[in-house]
Amino acid sequence: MAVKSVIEAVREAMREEMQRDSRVFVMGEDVGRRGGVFLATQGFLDEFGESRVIDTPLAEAAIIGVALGAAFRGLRPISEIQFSDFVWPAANQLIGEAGRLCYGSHGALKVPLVVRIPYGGGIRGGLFHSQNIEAYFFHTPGLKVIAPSTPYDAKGLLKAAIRDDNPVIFLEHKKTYRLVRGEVPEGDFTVPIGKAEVKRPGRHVSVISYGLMLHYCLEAAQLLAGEGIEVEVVDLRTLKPLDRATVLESVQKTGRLLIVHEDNITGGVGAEVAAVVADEAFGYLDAPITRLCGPDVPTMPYAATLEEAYLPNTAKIAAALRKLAAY
Amino acid sequence: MAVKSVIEAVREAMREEMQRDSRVFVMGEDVGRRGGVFLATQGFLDEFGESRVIDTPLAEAAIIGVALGAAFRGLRPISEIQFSDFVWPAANQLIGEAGRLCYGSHGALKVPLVVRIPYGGGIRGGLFHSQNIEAYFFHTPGLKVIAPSTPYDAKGLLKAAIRDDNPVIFLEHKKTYRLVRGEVPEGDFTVPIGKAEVKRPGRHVSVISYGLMLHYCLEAAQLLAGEGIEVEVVDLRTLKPLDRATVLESVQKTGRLLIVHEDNITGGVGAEVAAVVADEAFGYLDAPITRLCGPDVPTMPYAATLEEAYLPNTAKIAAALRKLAAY
Amino acid sequence: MAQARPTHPQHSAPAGEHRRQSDGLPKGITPQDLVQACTRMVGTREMDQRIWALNRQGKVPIIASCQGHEAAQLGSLLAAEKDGDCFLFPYYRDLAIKSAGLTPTQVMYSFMGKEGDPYSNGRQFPLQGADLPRRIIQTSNVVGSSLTHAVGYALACRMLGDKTVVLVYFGDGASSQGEAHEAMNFAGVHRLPVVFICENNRYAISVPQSRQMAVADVASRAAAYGFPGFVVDGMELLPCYEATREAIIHARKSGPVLLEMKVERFMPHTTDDDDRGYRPKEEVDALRQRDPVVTFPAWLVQQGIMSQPQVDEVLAQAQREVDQATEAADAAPFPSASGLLDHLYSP
Amino acid sequence: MAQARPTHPQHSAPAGEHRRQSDGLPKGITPQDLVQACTRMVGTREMDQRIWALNRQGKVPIIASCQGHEAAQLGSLLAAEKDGDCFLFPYYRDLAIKSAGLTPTQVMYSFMGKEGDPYSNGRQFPLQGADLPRRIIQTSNVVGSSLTHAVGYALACRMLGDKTVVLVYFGDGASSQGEAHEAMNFAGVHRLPVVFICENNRYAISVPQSRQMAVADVASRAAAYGFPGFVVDGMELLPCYEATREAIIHARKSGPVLLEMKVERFMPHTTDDDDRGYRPKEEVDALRQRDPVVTFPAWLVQQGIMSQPQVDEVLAQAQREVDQATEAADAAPFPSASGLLDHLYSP
Ligand SMILES: Cc1ncc(C[n+]2csc(CCOP(=O)(O)OP(=O)(O)O)c2C)c(N)n1
Ligand SMILES: Cc1ncc(C[n+]2csc(CCOP(=O)(O)OP(=O)(O)O)c2C)c(N)n1
Ligand SMILES: [Mg+2]
Ligand SMILES: [Mg+2]
Repeated sequence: MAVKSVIEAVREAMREEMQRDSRVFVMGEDVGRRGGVFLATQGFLDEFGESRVIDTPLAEAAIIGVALGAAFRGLRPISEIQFSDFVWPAANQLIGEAGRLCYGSHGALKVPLVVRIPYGGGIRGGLFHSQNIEAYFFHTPGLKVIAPSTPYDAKGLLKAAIRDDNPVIFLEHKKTYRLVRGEVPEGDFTVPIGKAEVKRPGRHVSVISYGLMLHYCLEAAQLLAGEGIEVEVVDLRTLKPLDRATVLESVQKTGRLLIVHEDNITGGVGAEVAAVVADEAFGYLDAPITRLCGPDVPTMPYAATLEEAYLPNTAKIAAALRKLAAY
Repeated sequence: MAVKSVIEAVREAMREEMQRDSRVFVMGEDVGRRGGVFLATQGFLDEFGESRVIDTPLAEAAIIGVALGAAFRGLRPISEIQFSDFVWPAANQLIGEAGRLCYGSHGALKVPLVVRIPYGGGIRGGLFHSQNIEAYFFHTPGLKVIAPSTPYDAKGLLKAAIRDDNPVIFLEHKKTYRLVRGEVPEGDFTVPIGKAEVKRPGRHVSVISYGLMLHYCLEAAQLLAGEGIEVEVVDLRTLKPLDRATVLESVQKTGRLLIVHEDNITGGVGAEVAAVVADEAFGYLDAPITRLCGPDVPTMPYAATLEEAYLPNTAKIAAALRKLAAY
Repeated sequence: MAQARPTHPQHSAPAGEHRRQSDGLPKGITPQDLVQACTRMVGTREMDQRIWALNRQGKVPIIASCQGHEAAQLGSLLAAEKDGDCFLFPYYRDLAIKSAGLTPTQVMYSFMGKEGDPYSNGRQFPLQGADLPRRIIQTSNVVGSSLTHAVGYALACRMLGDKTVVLVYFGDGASSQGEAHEAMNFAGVHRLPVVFICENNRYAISVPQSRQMAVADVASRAAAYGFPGFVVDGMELLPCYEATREAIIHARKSGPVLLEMKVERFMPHTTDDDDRGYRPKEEVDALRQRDPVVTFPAWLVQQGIMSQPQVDEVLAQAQREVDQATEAADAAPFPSASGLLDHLYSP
Repeated sequence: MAQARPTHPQHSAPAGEHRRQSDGLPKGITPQDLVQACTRMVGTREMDQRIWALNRQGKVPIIASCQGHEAAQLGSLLAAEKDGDCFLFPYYRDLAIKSAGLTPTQVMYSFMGKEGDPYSNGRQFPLQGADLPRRIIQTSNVVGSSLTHAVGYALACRMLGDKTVVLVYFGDGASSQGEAHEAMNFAGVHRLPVVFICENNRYAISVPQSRQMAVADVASRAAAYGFPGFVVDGMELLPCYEATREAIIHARKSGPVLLEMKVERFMPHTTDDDDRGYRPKEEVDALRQRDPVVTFPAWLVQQGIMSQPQVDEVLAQAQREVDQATEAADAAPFPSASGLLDHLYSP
């Protein structure tokens, strides 16, 4: 099987879906001749032409709003927001509108929209090229939110998202784009939306994460295996709808839970995971539910030292897991 | 002491602060001659004049962005967003900018901005005049978020917010405006930001809430008192920064926690409260942490039946408390 | 330093005669069309007034009246219907447009939030949601928001080879929203078949136009996006019909048009508003001289297209229908609470 | 139906002569001013180029070059400084403006994210944050966002009785943002003392102006907001100085002005960009003919304001300073990790 990077997987998923279904098209800033600033749509203009690969004006509300309108007419737009940090001007279309359309028309309006958003830090992006934005969409009814960690999941989930008739926020961690490589089968496959995956089974502690941090969790689990602590690593993959069953099953087995994310801790996705477990797996818990997350400052600063201080990493995760295992 | 409604308390707080400090001014849609659609600024145009009571164009991003610029120059703007549902066009200014200004300038920029936002349902407002928006700002570092339930707290906290040098989202539950009345002392007093309040002490179960729902919790506690169950009712009042100490103290005493809010359950403020308790008061818990919140649909529908089905109320809260007490 | 060049190739007015109502019937319009328009106009006004009364009785939570806007709404609708291939994104105030294809009872269901509301089955404000059989979408109350949707719909139509022209309605206040700018700019760049229709009633709730913009005509903004803009007397039906007809033809051939229909708001902003504090009663009273629901039937009588008894019967019929609709809707059930979670997602 | 009326009272050009550089020195400008501008221009270019090199060495994460924009930036800055009561909201690309009052070492701190960065102490992208002693704020990378801030600053100044004029800079791409519209409209309604300066380099990253807007001049949009707009040759310093000077005078007296400075972007969008795929090398090469860092010193020599050896010494001095700054900043510490949580809130 071919080994690919996350960005290659993303590109391949879109290209294959555009080949399969002429209703699929991409729009966003610089997606045309430039092929996107991360090259996700490299070569698309030549292959699919100007009418399906649309360089938009620099206007995020329009990038989403126009896509919604096109979806009403039966097309299947993929909108690219260039960096997560620039999604806010489109918040009305994403938070105010997109998730309310099907519900608010009593099912009359279908919204087969995918919004691809490179997000996350660790790339010296500072306060405006590093943001984690998942919690906002996670809280918004009617949206689906996906945050894959591997090339395989990225391809399979993006294809599933494109075929889904609902608005999907597809979050791609920028740092995984070229850093994370893995096997991706040729040809068509999808990964189901709404299913978490146990990426490494274990008996003693559960760690739940997604995106870039998932890889650090796997490294930490590997470290702890050498110390006799078997860590189960659960990759949420889809944040919304949350796969409560997989989460609960893991905690029921291990009795101990660490949640790791890069996003600010307060009101993050991890809070919901903790709340669900504290309600539904209460009787199984042997230790406090612990979170290792970004602190509550406005994303990671630009300076190397501060960025590092902000971010969870393998060592910090291993330490938290050790503490939890010893509780 | 005079008995006042929430809207009267809000108006009084602003008027007194504008009298005290000429740097304070209000801006928003229809705040001038109309006195605001809820009459929060009734009479202000005549008392303070056009330059301090500014009817803006219908443009929320400007209502916040212009206020931020004025704050940079040392003024103390109070921006009114007419309904919470219309805050999304301003999301870039509130989520993208406001909370990042002090931090991102290493303390150089002060942002004494108050954004008053009528929010919440139960008034037949349907999908676009009922929204709960607190979770979004709760998750945003650098903001403060206040959601008072009583006229006393509304006045004291609004005064504190106006005197605070940070951007404060001040959420006023529309249904409390005229429905909820209470004693408000004449003259100057403030309620500290960041302090929850035990509105009714109890030994058996804690219920934590805010805004309109707090009143239903008090009613439910009253009901249960008749059944021999002593419910402690905690009013968060300030959502961000969250008063963890008061929350933890209550749960350490009762060992049982119900969280009630009108906002959608997933990723709401209640999730964070649950997560904090499941970590820091784990050893004190005698029962699962329970949440009674709005379901995950895009706010309450317009039809009376559906609106009622969406909303927590006294009976539902009482039932949840009984179950928890019996666990 | 030079004064900014006038933008782009200057567009001339779309071809066609600019006639006043008294000039006679425009091409393609039959007396029957005008009788239908009159019937709609009178019916809409009856409905609108009844709903105010029902609001005061606690039976309808809200209405944003279209009183004063009827000629603009029905004139442009007539052009869209005659064209036969238009898709509409109306404004929340466009009762005349949104109810045109519905029975009065359906309209009443919607206002009362009853089962059978064709727009959202009681989830949204009255007549808000989608009525796809009638090619109408109005998703939300967030003003300005629908303009990008309309542009996207038009983009999709072009990609699919449709000849559809999209009409999107908004207010003078809504023109201040950033999204209005982004939408018009996008439509201009891609020369999309969209007719932007601004119903300028000089107020955004209480805020008068002078505090909303520093220009006399919203239509003048079209130049900022490289397409033509026109001002129309929105108190008369036929000029609105003709301007829209020409705009549709232009939009299909050459790209967007901005039409500004100067109308008057006869009622407070909504049933929740009280306009006495910001608008002198005399101002509105004077405007009633040009009430389209008076002037248009009178003109039809004067032209011999309808007789006065016919007009009277239209009104009497409208009243009967609204009576029946009120009764039927009042007796109808609310949607079942068990449906609260339905249609959160599309299957 | 009528073509939209031209907006508002038509504004005439602000008073003042429109001269090309060769016409001689404009009023109020001394040879010393021009020598200083030349020194800044040459110094900025040296810094800019050095940072590209440092980026390739992995020492600076990013730069958005101002190469090609220097005349516009320094010409307008000169006007603001001469005026003496201006407040600036520059664009992220405005290296020449933001570094003008700093030492080269401070600039380098900022690019490397070192302790001592005067804008954010290493929290933000280079030269982003606030430099209040120099009356500069640039809060974010979200294009368009700062325009409302500038308007609000101007509103506050007027409320406080200041005579301050606010200058806000943005790109052709940023003009498409909804916030740009909301800001200009607000400024127009309240006739606020703001000069909107669009540095139009015909590209937003790779997207050419024709896909960004359907008009030739961003300046033409001023008419949509009821204030004047002007196009300026942004490749020459003195016209930019004069246009800005006149705009400041106008803004203080009568309200907003929109200046569009036509500039060229000589480098890729940032160090992260590769423009070869979307921009023929010959296009840029040809534009270099008008490189202000060449033409402006040459003109100074031709006018006898500087000698060639003086110009050469300016360059040599700039190189020495950039060398020293690089060394000093490279050796300087990063901010301490222990400060991560500082200044989340103002006390
Ligand atoms: C984004 C947004 N902000 C505020 C409101 C509240 N609001 C409803 S209608 C209205 C005035 C709209 O004025 P205009 O566009 O002129 O339409 P009109 O009511 O005059 O027909 C306002 C402020 C809203 N619906 N959407
Ligand atoms: C709201 C927003 N969207 C996207 C971006 C990413 N981005 C950074 S600069 C840029 C192009 C800006 O073009 P222009 O305004 O013409 O300025 P220039 O770079 O040409 O000086 C883009 C798309 C951004 N910074 N902000
Ligand atoms: Mg209006
Ligand atoms: Mg540009």
